[in-house]
Amino acid sequence: VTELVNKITENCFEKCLTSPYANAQEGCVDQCLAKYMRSWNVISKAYVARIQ
Amino acid sequence: VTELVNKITENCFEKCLTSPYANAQEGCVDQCLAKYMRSWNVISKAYVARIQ
Amino acid sequence: VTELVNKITENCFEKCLTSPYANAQEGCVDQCLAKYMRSWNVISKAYVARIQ
Amino acid sequence: NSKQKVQMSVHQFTNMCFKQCVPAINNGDLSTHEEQCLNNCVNRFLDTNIRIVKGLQSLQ
Amino acid sequence: NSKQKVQMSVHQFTNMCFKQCVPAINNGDLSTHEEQCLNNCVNRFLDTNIRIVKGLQSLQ
Amino acid sequence: NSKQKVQMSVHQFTNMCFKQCVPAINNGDLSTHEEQCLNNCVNRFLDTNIRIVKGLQSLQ
Repeated sequence: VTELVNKITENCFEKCLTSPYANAQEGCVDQCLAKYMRSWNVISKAYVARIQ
Repeated sequence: VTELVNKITENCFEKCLTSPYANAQEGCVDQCLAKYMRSWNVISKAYVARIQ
Repeated sequence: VTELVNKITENCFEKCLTSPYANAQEGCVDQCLAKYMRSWNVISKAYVARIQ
Repeated sequence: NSKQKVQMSVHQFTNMCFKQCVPAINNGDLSTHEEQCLNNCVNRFLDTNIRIVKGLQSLQ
Repeated sequence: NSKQKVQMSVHQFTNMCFKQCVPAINNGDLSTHEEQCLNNCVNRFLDTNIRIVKGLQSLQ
Repeated sequence: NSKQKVQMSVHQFTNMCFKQCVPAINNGDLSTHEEQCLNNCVNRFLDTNIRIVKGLQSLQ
């Protein structure tokens, strides 16, 4: 689960925050987390269907 | 050789395919593979010449 | 220290040199190294202050 | 083991395809277009991987 | 050990924040703006990390 | 061993220089310009590496 936390943090930091990083953008981070988890499920299903 | 396969796949996926990924672009992938192997040889020669 | 050398080399190569890489840009590389070391110190202080 | 390998691949593909298929965060849902793109992305990546492996084999 | 973990994190953050906060090399010093950006960058990254961890916990 | 280290470096340099020196795929050959760029890329990267190492040594 550490791997998942790291990848979500990096992706959502990159999508939600930009230089000079003055504000935390918590709403965007929450939505990004929800989108990432949904994406993880879509990819997981597609990959498992493919390799079976 | 796994390392090589992974790096070629990532590079050629990035060069040949773009979002929303509707088509496979097999011709581009084949040319990209050929270009990558040639590049590997050029880099290998240049690096070996340099460190000798 | 290998990790540090690698990351500085990658970052300063990326900031100072561009395709087709005709010239070495030694002045830029020296300034980039100085900037990177200063950045490392700023980040280090900020991170240590944060986790204490 | 094999279950862990599958998980690592899913992490790698999600990381890569999320960057490309979800350009902006405006809500927590996936649009139909984004979901289709994610599906295509993983399938096209696997197609590319297979084609590279076959191509390398034919060179030997 | 723990000191090594901190060093690896500092390496990772410097690598990431330097790319974003130091767009051009025109001298060896950091401007006030660049230094502020580096400070914000590491703090906002840690904020994001905490928020993701909490969000994942609340999903379980 | 040492042969494996050289191979890993060649993998790393090819990955990096291919991205920068081969912008578009229009056929399977390398143009003279692309080949020159690949040669320059690995040599300039090694120059940069040496300069960084020397610079860090002089700081100590």
